Amino acid sequence: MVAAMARLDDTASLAAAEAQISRDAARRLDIAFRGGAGIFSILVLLIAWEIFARSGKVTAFMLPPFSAVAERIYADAIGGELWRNLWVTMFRAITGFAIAAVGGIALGAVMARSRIVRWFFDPIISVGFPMPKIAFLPIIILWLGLYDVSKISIVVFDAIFPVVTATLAGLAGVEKELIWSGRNMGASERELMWQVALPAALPQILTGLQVALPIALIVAIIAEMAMGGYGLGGAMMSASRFADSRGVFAGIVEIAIVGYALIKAMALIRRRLLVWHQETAERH
Amino acid sequence: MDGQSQIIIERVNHTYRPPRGRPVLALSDVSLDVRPREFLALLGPSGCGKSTLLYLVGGFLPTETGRIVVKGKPVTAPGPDRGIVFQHFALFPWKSVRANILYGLERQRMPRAERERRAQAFIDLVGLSGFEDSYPSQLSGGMKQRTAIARTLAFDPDILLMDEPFGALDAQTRALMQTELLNIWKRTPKTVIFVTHDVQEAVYLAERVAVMSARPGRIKAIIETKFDDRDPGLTRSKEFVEKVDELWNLVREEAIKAQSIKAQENQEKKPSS
Amino acid sequence: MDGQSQIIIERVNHTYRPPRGRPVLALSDVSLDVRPREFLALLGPSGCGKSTLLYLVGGFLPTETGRIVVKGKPVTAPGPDRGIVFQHFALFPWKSVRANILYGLERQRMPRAERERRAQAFIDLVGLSGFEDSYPSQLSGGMKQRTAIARTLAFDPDILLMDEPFGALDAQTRALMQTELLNIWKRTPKTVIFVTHDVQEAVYLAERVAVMSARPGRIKAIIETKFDDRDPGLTRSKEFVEKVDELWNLVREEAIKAQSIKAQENQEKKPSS
Amino acid sequence: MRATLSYLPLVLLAVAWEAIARLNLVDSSALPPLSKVGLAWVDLIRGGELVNNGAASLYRGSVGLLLAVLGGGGLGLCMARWRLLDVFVNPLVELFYPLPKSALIPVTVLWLGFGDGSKILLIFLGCMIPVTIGAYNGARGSDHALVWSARSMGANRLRMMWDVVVPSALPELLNGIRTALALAFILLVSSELIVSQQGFGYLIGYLGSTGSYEGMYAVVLTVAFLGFAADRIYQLFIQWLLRWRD
Amino acid sequence: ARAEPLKIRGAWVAPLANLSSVWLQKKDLAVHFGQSYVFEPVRYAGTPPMITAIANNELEIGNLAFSTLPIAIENAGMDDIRVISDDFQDGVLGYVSNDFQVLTDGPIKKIEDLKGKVVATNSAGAGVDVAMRAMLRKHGLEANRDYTIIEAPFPGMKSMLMEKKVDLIPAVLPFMLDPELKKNAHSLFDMKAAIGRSQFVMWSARKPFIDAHRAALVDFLEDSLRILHWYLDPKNHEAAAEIASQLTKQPPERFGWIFTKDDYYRDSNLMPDLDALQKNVDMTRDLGFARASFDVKAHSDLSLIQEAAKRLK
Ligand SMILES: Nc1ncnc2c1ncn2[C@@H]1O[C@H](COP(=O)(O)OP(=O)(O)OP(=O)(O)O)[C@@H](O)[C@H]1O
Ligand SMILES: Nc1ncnc2c1ncn2[C@@H]1O[C@H](COP(=O)(O)OP(=O)(O)OP(=O)(O)O)[C@@H](O)[C@H]1O
Ligand SMILES: [Mg+2]
Ligand SMILES: [Mg+2]
Repeated sequence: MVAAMARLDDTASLAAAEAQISRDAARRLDIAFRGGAGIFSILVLLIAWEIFARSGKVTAFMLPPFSAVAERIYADAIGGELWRNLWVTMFRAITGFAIAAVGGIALGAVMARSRIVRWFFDPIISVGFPMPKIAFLPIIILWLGLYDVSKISIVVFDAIFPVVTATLAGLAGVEKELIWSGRNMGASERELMWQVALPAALPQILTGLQVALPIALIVAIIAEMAMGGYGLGGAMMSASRFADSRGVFAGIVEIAIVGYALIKAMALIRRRLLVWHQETAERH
Repeated sequence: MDGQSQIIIERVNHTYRPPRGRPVLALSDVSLDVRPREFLALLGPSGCGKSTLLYLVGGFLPTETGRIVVKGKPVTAPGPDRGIVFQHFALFPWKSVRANILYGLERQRMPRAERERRAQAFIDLVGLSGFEDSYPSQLSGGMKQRTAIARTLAFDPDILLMDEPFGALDAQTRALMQTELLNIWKRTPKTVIFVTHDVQEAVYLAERVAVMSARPGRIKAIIETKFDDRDPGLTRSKEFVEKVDELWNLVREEAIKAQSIKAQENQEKKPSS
Repeated sequence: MDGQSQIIIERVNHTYRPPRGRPVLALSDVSLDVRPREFLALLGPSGCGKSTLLYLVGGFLPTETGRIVVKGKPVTAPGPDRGIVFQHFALFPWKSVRANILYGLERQRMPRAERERRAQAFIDLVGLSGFEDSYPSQLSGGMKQRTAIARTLAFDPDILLMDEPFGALDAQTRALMQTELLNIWKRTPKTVIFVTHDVQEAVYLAERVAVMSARPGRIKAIIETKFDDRDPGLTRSKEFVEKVDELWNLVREEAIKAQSIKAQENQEKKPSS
Repeated sequence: MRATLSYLPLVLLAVAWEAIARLNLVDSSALPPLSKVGLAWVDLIRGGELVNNGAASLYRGSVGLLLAVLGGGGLGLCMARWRLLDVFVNPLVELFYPLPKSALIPVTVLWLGFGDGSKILLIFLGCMIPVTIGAYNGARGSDHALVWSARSMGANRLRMMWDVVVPSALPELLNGIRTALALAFILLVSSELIVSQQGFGYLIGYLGSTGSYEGMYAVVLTVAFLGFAADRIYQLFIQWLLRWRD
Repeated sequence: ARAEPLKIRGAWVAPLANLSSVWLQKKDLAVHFGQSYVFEPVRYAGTPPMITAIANNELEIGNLAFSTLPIAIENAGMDDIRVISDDFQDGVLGYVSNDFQVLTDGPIKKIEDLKGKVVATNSAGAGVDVAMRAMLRKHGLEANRDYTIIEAPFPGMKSMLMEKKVDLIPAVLPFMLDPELKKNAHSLFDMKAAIGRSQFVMWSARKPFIDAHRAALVDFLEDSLRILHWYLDPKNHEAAAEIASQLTKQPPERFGWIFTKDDYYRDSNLMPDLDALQKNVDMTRDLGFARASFDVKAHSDLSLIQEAAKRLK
């Protein structure tokens, strides 16, 4: 690969090519370091946890050692319970998130374009989001039942807000020259939205989605805790009912791992979609 | 005024009203006719309203007073019949050079093979082959400008509105682009309004040059600059040099006026503030 | 190389590495010395790496190979000893014209009254009185550029790095600004690197002109352009015209080469893709 | 007139509520008519409960939110600019995001007990997510040339953060704070629901457990209304702050 | 100078049912209040957070149910927890027992009919829940195998039953008095039938705390007894109903049952029934909610309440 590159810039001096090689190596090292450093700080956290839990300053009830929690997770995984719960929770969280993402972007886009839609939804969103939806649990159960539909609805209702506001804020910041440019080349209003305004607002919209994702996961788990049923939240709730600290912390760790993976995936998508953007350029 | 004009600008004013601060009268009572297939250059001091005038003809800003008629129809909205090269390029930062150029062609529902071919031809024309897949943020200033030119030329509008399109190009590339533009203009029936700061360029390219006054912009003079032949030696001919000097003097007056208007405004402002 | 040079650029390469796509070698083995108080112009075809070179001297991009020494110290970071006028202005969009210009002065802990006075003086100098409170988005292209010039001149750096600073100005305003720049340069001890596409401007302003080759940029030639007197008739003198022609030819060669390199790359690429 | 018109949708919503309850589309013990909720609200105000509990809640909420904005915003901005911080701290932050904060109560009480402290911490942690993400992404996207500009005029790194990175991150940061503002109300209630002696969440949980749903909804709507008012005021503030955009 | 009064925090979950929830309303009867101690009732969403709070010294007197006491001892490792007094009991002859109801014209006629159905509970492992599971097990039905258990708050139970979202609900005070529920539903079995007399909820504190503050605690219990007596006194019935009305924002007419025989049984000496408690604890273990049983006597300290009762005489 280096050879090919040297040929590409065959006008470049040999020294440049050599410098290139050493820079490439440095970059690779750097990437390895970054990945490694992430794991490093997590390791430090876990070790600190273990030491603190064993120090005698806290009881195993308040903070069980990490090793005990890991054992518990392992047992749950072998028993299959972990996977069943994981699947249920992920299904609810991700379905809810997907609906919130699509619906939120669509609603934001329509609100930005149509004054009537904006007039209608603007106050409703401002009232609806800070509303403590837990209080409506009985009605939600009565209307939407006890199972996935009601839980997913709660997830959607909580996760859609950051998406809508981010879409609105992003669209408000689009440079007018870009819109003009699109119009000039004959884009219809619809095309302008899809091909100019939304891509230009994409960085902000993605930020909204990045915020919505952990919210979706949290709400899915809280809904499970409040309404019972399977899932990581349900498992954590029953563990907590029986003062089973290991079970509670096993749940916390499992959720953290799952959430971490989802957030990383989302960040990767962001990097892919925003190759053109400042933020993906090399940092100096 | 007459059925012959391609673009009629009639007693147009434009005032910018920033959300805060006082309104700015950018254009005052501007009237200008552009004939079909004409190449008209627009000269004027910085801030006199040249870009504003192009935006109005492009249909990006609403005509508040007066009227602008293009091909017999009053301008109400932008359309692909009027292609514009923006002073600040306005490239889509999320699209590569090629995708930026393809965009207008896609909007015209041109068949895929045809538009790929056409986009490549214009990439080659502006000397950007090898950078088809670069994003605007990865281009130099001149390369961005050339992408913007290629993008607008590619979708082949009847009317070209160009706002200092060669401002960021080196002398040689600029000369090349001038030639290409003239070729295209001669080959296909296009009406061009061309904003430039380079008086020589204006005289060399245009058939008529309109000189605008300092803000608020007015059309101060319109000078015929049609030369019979456009040979390389032209720019050294006496005729040519004389036209350049004439225009240069007109522009200079305005620029000086602009400076003194400002100085005066300043004077007026001082005691009150 | 010698203790006398203000800026030493020694065997510097620069490669851009976009997150995707192949790396672009923008500068290859560039060496250049600038003497104290020298006015050096930089000419070169579009995309040859002029801006990149200024960024390196400014300390914005890291020097990867070779070294850059300014006033005896290797460049590691930007500093207020080196003022830069960016090609795309880089005004703070959330600050008014005045606030943009005041910014550098505030950073220097200049007393309030003094900096207000100084900012106003430079606003007047670039002819923007009356627009002190406008935001950049409310200015025309040329007005933005003038704000950027005023901003950099106001905080009075020892070294001025100017990237096509007059590109968006009309001929007359440009001439005015040239004169002001020369005045400032003569009055205060400044070293200037001045990127321009206007060969005449380069010869008129600079003591030496460096011509860069097409990408990857190299210093192709350095031409002395020091004239004894800078009278208005100078630009018509034989000497002057000859220098302009000489430089023009150098640049032309490179621009043509740039075009053909691209065409060739294109050729090579086609079959493989 | 204009104001009433622009809030007409809320009126429609209220009418729909009243109708659903009156027509018994849903068991009226689960959803009392809005008019009865209104009466209960008057009672709660007269009795002083709403005011007392509200004051306690608003204190917790505003302290938590303030900490989230300062801490989360600062963290996001710093992570975006200082590579080392990004590399070492970001994984921990990302690990923290998806945790339902109420599950952390056993841990938070270790340090802060069950009093105001643990609730403020909960709100702080929850509200931090959108603020940090917004600040981080906004700061990462700030124009290099502007950063360079400030640096070349003599701004040191810290100064440059404040003068350039913060303003360019502002649109995204402000939107993150808007989300945090709304989240604060939700988190407030859910943290107070678990255990407390006063606060909106206490009132909701308490009235709910006695089955006096009129009162409970009166409190819920009060929270929603306060959230709404805060959001409106905040939006005016944003508009003022971003007035340089065209 | 006098020592600062001891701060005693007491927990409660259900208003009216738990004495702590109405304690402060009759603070005027508490002669030692502010002298040797101050009392601060705190509301908890359920008993599990109480365990955490006690473990963390954030709560002095917990309101543990018979089903959560074993959890506190075993799982939370608080071997030093001591039952110090009664709060209320279920299934005492002549007093109310929690009811488990089905729709009158619904499909459930006997317990066996619940196979494959949905059953509501307030919270897994709570006293009511344990009793219900015990009854169903007696009839050969196991949770999650033969029927589905879902959780719902007590006030919402009626609607869930009426809308046929669930087939069996626990009806507790005051919700069992709902006229609509009375019209449409009837009892399938009650808690007494399920587990007999139960020591439902009792006040519990940790031994080191008891030992350190014995005197103040006796003062507190003495005042608590006074307050309880006031509430139980039929003379004060109307005033009590008024207090209940103020607390719950509901008309006083609805509280005719309060502190009467239509209410749960409260021992007028706050004396817990340890025999019943032992049986309850054993049964909780048999149902699998606790790992081992223990001797409740070893985990109670009744000397305080005895001393307080003595003083009142
Ligand atoms: N968005 C805006 N808000 C307020 N004033 C504006 C706005 N845009 C332009 N102006 C003002 O209108 C006048 C004309 O601007 P315009 O951009 O048309 O000038 P121009 O002739 O193109 O100048 P240049 O050659 O410098 O590009 C200027 O004085 C400018 O300050
Ligand atoms: N961020 C970037 N990523 C990748 N390539 C870049 C980047 N910036 C510049 N380049 C490439 O580096 C080369 C030199 O760019 P530079 O901006 O220095 O040119 P220039 O001489 O200033 O040109 P112009 O006169 O057009 O402004 C160009 O070929 C450009 O494509
Ligand atoms: Mg302009
Ligand atoms: Mg450049």
